[in-house]
Amino acid sequence: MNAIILSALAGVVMMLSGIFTNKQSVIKLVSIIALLVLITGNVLQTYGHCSIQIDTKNLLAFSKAGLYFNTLIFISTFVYFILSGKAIEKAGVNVAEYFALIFFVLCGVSILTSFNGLLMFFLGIEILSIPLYILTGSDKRNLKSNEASLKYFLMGSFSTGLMLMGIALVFGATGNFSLNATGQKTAYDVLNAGILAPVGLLFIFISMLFKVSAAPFHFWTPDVYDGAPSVFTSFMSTIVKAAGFYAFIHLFETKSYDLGPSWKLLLTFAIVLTLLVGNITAIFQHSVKRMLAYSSISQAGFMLFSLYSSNTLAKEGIFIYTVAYSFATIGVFAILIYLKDYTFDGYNGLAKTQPVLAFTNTVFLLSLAGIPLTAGFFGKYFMLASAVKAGAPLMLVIVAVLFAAISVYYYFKVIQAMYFKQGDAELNDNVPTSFKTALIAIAIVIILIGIFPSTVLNWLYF
Amino acid sequence: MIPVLLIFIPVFAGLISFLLKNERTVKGWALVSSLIVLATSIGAITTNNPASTLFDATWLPSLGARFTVSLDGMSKMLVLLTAVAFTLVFVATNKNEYKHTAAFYGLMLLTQAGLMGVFLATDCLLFYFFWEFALIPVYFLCSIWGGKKRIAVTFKFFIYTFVGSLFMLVGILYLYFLTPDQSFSLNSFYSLKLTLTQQCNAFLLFFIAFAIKMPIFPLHTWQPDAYEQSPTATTMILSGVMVKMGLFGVIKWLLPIVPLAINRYAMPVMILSVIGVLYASLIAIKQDDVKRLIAYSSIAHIGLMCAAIFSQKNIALEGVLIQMFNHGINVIGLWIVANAIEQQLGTRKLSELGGLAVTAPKLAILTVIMAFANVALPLTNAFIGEFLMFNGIFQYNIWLAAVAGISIILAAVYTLNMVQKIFYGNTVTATEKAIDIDNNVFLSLSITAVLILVLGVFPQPLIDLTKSAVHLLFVK
Amino acid sequence: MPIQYYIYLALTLFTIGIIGVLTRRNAIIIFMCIELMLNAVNLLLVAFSKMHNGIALVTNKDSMVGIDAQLFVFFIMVVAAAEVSVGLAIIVMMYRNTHSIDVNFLNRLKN
Amino acid sequence: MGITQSLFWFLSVLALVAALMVLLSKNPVHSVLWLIVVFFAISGHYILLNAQFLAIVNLIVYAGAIMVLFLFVIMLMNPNTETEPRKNFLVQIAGIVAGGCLLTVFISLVKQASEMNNKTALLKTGNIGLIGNLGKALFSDFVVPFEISSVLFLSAMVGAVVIGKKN
Amino acid sequence: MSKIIYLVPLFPLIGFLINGLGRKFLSKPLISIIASGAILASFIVSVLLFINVKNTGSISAAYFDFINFANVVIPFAFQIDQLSSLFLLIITGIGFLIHLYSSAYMHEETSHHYARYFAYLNLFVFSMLLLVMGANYVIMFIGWEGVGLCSYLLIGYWFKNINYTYAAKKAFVMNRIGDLGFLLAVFWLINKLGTVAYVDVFANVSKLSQADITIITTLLFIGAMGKSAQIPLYTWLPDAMAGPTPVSALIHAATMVTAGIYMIARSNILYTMAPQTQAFIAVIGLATALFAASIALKQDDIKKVLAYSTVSQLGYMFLGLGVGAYTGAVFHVMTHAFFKALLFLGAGSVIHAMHHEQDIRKMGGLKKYLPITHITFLLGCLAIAGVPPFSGFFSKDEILTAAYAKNPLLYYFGMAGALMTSFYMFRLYALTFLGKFRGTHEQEHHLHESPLAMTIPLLVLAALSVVGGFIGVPEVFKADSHWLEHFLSPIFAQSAALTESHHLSHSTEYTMIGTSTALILVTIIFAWKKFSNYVPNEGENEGFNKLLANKWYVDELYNSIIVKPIELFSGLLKNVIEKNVIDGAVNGVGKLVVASSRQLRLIQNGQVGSYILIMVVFIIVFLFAWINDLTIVRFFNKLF
Repeated sequence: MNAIILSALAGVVMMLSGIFTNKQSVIKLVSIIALLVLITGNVLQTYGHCSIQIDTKNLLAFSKAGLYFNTLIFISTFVYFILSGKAIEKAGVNVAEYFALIFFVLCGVSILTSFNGLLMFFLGIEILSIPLYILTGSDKRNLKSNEASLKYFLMGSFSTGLMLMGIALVFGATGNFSLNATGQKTAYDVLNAGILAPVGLLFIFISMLFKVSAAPFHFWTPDVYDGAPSVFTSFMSTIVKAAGFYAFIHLFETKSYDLGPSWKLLLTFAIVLTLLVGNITAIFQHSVKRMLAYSSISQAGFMLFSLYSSNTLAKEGIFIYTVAYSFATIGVFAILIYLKDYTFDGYNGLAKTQPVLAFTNTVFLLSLAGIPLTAGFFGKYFMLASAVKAGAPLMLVIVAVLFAAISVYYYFKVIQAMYFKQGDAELNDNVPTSFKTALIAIAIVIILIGIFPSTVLNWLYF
Repeated sequence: MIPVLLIFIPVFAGLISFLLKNERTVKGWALVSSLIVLATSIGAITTNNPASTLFDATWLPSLGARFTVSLDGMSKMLVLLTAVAFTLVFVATNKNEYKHTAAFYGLMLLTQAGLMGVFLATDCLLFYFFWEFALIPVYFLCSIWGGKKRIAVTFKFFIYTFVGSLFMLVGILYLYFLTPDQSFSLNSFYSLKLTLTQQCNAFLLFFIAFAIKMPIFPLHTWQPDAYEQSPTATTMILSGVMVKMGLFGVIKWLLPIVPLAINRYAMPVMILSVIGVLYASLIAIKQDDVKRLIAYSSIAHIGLMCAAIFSQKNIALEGVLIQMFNHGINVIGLWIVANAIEQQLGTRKLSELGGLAVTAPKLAILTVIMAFANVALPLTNAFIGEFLMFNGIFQYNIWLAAVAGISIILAAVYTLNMVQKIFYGNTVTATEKAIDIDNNVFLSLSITAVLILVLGVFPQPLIDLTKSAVHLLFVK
Repeated sequence: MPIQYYIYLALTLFTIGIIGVLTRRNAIIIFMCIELMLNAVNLLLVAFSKMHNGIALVTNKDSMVGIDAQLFVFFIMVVAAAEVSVGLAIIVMMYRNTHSIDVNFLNRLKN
Repeated sequence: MGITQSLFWFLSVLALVAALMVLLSKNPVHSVLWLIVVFFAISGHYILLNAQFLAIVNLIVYAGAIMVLFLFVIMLMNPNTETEPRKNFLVQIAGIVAGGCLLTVFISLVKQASEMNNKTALLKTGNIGLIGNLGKALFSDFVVPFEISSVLFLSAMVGAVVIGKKN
Repeated sequence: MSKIIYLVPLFPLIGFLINGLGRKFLSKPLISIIASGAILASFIVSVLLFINVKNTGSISAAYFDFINFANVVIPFAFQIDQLSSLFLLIITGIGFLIHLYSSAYMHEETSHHYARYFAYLNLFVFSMLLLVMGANYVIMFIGWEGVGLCSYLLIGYWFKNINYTYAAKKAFVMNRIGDLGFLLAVFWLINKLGTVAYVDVFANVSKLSQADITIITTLLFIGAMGKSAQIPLYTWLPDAMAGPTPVSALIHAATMVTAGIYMIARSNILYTMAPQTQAFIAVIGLATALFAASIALKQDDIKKVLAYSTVSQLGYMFLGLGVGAYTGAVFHVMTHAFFKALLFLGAGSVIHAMHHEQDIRKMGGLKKYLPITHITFLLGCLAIAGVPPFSGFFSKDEILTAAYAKNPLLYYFGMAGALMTSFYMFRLYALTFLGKFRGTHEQEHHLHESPLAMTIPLLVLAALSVVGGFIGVPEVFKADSHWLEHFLSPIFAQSAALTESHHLSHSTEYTMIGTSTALILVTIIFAWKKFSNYVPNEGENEGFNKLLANKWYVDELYNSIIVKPIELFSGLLKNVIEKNVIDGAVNGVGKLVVASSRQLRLIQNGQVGSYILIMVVFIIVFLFAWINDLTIVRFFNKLF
């Protein structure tokens, strides 16, 4: 509860701070402090010191896992603020509002990690989404940003409609919105006894596939990620997406939420298609930003494995994956924002002019590609391991790794441009030392997690 | 404790190397480090004390993976090979000029650490880690310091091997969940009781990785390109040590775990290997580029080793183990020659060379020794390995041995072709002003030559070193 | 009234909304069609709420079963209102820049 | 067929026809008006179902506030243009076919849904739709979502400001 | 005595090392002293060993385990018995003479190359010694390949001439073809018997099936074909004449090429038990003898004539082996070593005098300029022609007699070959030494007899060629006079026990000897007359002659049916299969991915409407899949 309230409050504070000061660095500072307070509050609650006790009437249920996930998300946001804070300042005039919206998103995330019924789930998703529609369109003069925003909004609302239809059908079949109660009612074999509940779940499932940008409901992703201001793409494609996944798993982890035998089939279909679309389409991109958008689709394909296997390994995996993926993507975007030219050629020769940027970017990209010794490897490792453990057909796992290999192709294109190609990568701005330090720190964290993922896992079991 | 030293000395040396500024300091530093590792590895082969040959520490308790590294006969030998190879390479290429010298040597040393890890790990996940760890520095080495087409070629190499290792990762997971104690340790894997289907699944998943790494026909096309385009120092490591990873993997991580599957797939794999042996030999005959020629020759040799492993005869396996070492030494010798020629004359084309024996007699003589080691002449080290391997293949299937035997004729053809075109005849424009090799190359080639002859006459120490390992593999 | 009728009605309205989204190009009309979909859901929820309430009333005269669905409808309306404010703001912004609200006009971002 | 039934059918047909007209109208203003008709029909259904509060809210919020907002926006943009150039005919056909298929699948599913057999929606009776009961529930059991929806509004507000404010 | 065995190969090895490593520092006289001294030392030790063996029987010594793994134990061991001690004497003895000869013959070389030359020679002797001293087939194989290596090095000694290096390569590769057969035989032995030591193999020969023995012997014989230049692997030997002449004398006449004979004689028991292989050997040997002799008839290069003559004589030896006359074959090895070394050295002397002119058509009348060479060469010719009582007569007679006993047809063909031999040898002799000098004036001006270091070996070898035959006087002349047969009997005892010896009647033998001698003499006189006043004639190489002069076009045949197709095939593999098919497949996968990427991204067309349409379609698909889930699941289960 701390997280929800504090993040909402932080949002309000940020909103108001815009009135009192115009100094953007102050606003940024306030936001970082607010975030730290938020983290502290959440950690306190994790260890049983809930300062605000509210009876949620069983609408919210705070689990350890959810709180840990909150912390992870907040830390990722912290990293995001550190690395991209400057870019947020430059994104437009309404800096305070941007921060406020980000905090509202975090509020949505906190709800999504603790919902105990479809109502809160729905509200969480909406609180998560609405600020994003705005952040996407925040570069008002830019037609691409406008377009992205409208596309996102229209398609997002459409998927909300689908989700609501699903919820209504589930309610019709069970008379309940609660996860637990619904569970009891549908614990029998849905094939024989009911149709509306599974169909409803199918709708929710589809809308969640949409939210986590899994194929064939991914179409919004490339356009939106490409059109949105880079700094917010970074936020959307990492923190928000991870939260979406957590909600997705949280929603479907109870066995009773079963769509029947075809459940796995549909999921398999979605996984393969997502990997296919994400990886294959990413290859032909010229813009690194758009490539990253597709790559985020392909990463979603991997993350879907956690849903497929839905065992403890999968849950551990989604944590590691979140950290690995978020840190790396935030880093890559933070560097991308500094570049003048977002195409692959824009990276040519970066290693010569900016060795630190090039090196850290390499670490991030290796992590995204899932090369061992980086956190990304363990992310993928857990996903595959959980799938194998859950008895997935080996073919599926093999397909996944083949696509992982394909993904190397486009990630390494960036590395090749930076290190092996001639050119002078032009930057927008001078790169401050603090930024470089932060990058190195995060690269080190990624490598450390890549070597000792147990440190993160042990903390989960603490 | 020794295994840990073997891995971490190069790691630290490599990291420090990145920070060094002066070119000569870096070279000296790398050489010193490789000598220390060599000394350690000599210590390793002489000790049998379990306290010093085994190191075990918690790594990822929740996954069932431990940091377990240990030395057995086979790894002792390969560790020695790695240590010797790097020392030789550093000595031989000491005069080569590299931009960003510090980074080059740093990456080389990291590669060494990775290779050591592969040979020492007795935990499968750790093995996989080192497997990849060895690859990444090589990717950068080849892409930054390689030839004209380096980027595309190295990338192909990387993707190719990466695909393979991902298959292996799936295989590792597959076996991992079959182990009763959910552990990655070699012993758990060895204690697996698998059905034939399970063995075949695991075999196929692992073998793709190993087959690509070796490489066996028809998965070999990355190799000549990669060898040709890489900086020679890296090529030496690639072909001298790195290709042994695949063979090592099959022997250590497949043979004892999935014997039934090995038996079932023995024939097709051996046929492929033998085809590859002849195929590569025939192509080598037509090669004009020294590096490509050596590359194809290496493919042929590796193919034979692969066939020998799948004959599942302990004599052949012993041969393979010995040959891994010997082939490593020999092929590095050949690369040193290729490097010496390229560095001095600026060309590797046989058609542009000739008569070098007139101007560089020392190089000529040493090359002839390497060449005859390459054709496995008796009293050179390669003979012993090939003799034992052929014996094993022969026991498995006479016709395969006979067909594979054709390669000893073809090997003579292409190797002597190379020697002839480089050294014999009258000097041509490229070789007119050549001078004989410098002391570094001479020293490293001499060491190689001495190793070739000594191990060719007294192979028994090497056999004794690895005997027990072979025995254990078949006991399981 | 048999519940099926309501289901049919709601689903038909829902589908009409979807067809509208698929066939129209005017962003505002599309948005309206989405609102239509939401209303179909609302109707269905209320019908279901009354259905469950009816079942519960048999055993308990003061049963409040099904009230949550009606509240859900309330929240849907809340969300819809919020969405409308944001959505219309976006459409207006779009219109300001391009003087068009044709969604087919939106194709700078593709491939 | 009693009056309730007649009303049900009337409202249903009205809703469907109006919904179709939303699609078919060329002029967006007409679409808005037809949509309002749909809302009225649905509110009628709510009343039939004895959900009086929702009926009112639906009228006030939807038909009143939201639709007026829509109208404003449309007017703002240019009421006179004979709006959009029609969509590609094929795309339209595809859309209709897809929608038709979806509807068919829906109907067949509902037909198979035997668990819904013999279940009825209670008309005209029942008190859960009464404002008092709803209010009680809203401020006791559902206070958390109620409060949280304020965050939603807040963010929507901030958003509208961010988007709408002229730089 | 067994303690000094290792000294025999050690001296040449030391000589090799000193000369090889010190080639920059040593002076030419020192080099030749070291090299020759090493061989002389070996010779002395060999003589000691020979005496020892003669008195006390065979001795052996094992040094270390060469390979010891599981049940395969291959010690590095030497075995000196009658056969090997005889070969030791030949190798070191003739080797020494040739070293001595070389020290003068090669004097034009720089000291650097001079040392290289002697190092190679010493290495060759070392390898040859390993070959004959080894106590098992693997050690023999080491020497076997070692002599191949040295042959390669020595043929290509003048490496600046690229054609010589081609000849060297050809020699090595052809030898390797044979070596493969040898190696496979070794594997077969290991596989069947678990041992390769002669003692064990011969003791356990009964454990081998008939088929095994036939295959093993055939494979070993294939090895011998390569090394001893038999059809079809003989073409390297004439080409090997590219090396310095003493090398030809040593390697390609006296020692290395007889390795095949040695090996078969050594394995006589196996061959005796494989009559099919024996028949095969006899036929190949005879065919080679005739074929090579026919080519020698029309060769104009002095060394080529001798080379084909060597091939031909080796054919005789194999004929002897094939008909079971092991002693005869070994005997012929020995006598052949004497006279062929003599002839080659004589030829070398001629070439030396002629300033590297080798074409006999441009010689003539050298009798008066090179008296010693002339006399010794004539003696050599008489010996090889088989004129009694020169050494060749005895050994050849023994083989032909045995052949007659086996099958008279073999004898007749063998006799025809012998006649050809005498014809081409005396053609050679006549063209070189008789008639008028046909070279340039400058050459004539410089003609002179060779120095002492060259003539002494000639004289020694001439003496041996003349008297060497008396160690094997046929029984028909005097009972128990065949000392060699007596000496070697322990080696062949096991075989002898298996074969009933059918002696020819004395009268038949006398008839045969008489006829053959008469025919040979007639041929010699004919050749003498025909060529003693030879005038070059343009049109002489027409028709059949042309065929012979061009060596039956065998090289061309091999080139077109083996070498060219292989070249073409490798070219095909390299340029088409590798590039397009295999690598093409790999790159094709990459291209496919990129191409599909190009297509797939078009779905992302930027239109919200189509996005939603696709979504709706997939919703329908999902619903459908769900309705029919069981069917689909079953379908997929079947699929995987």
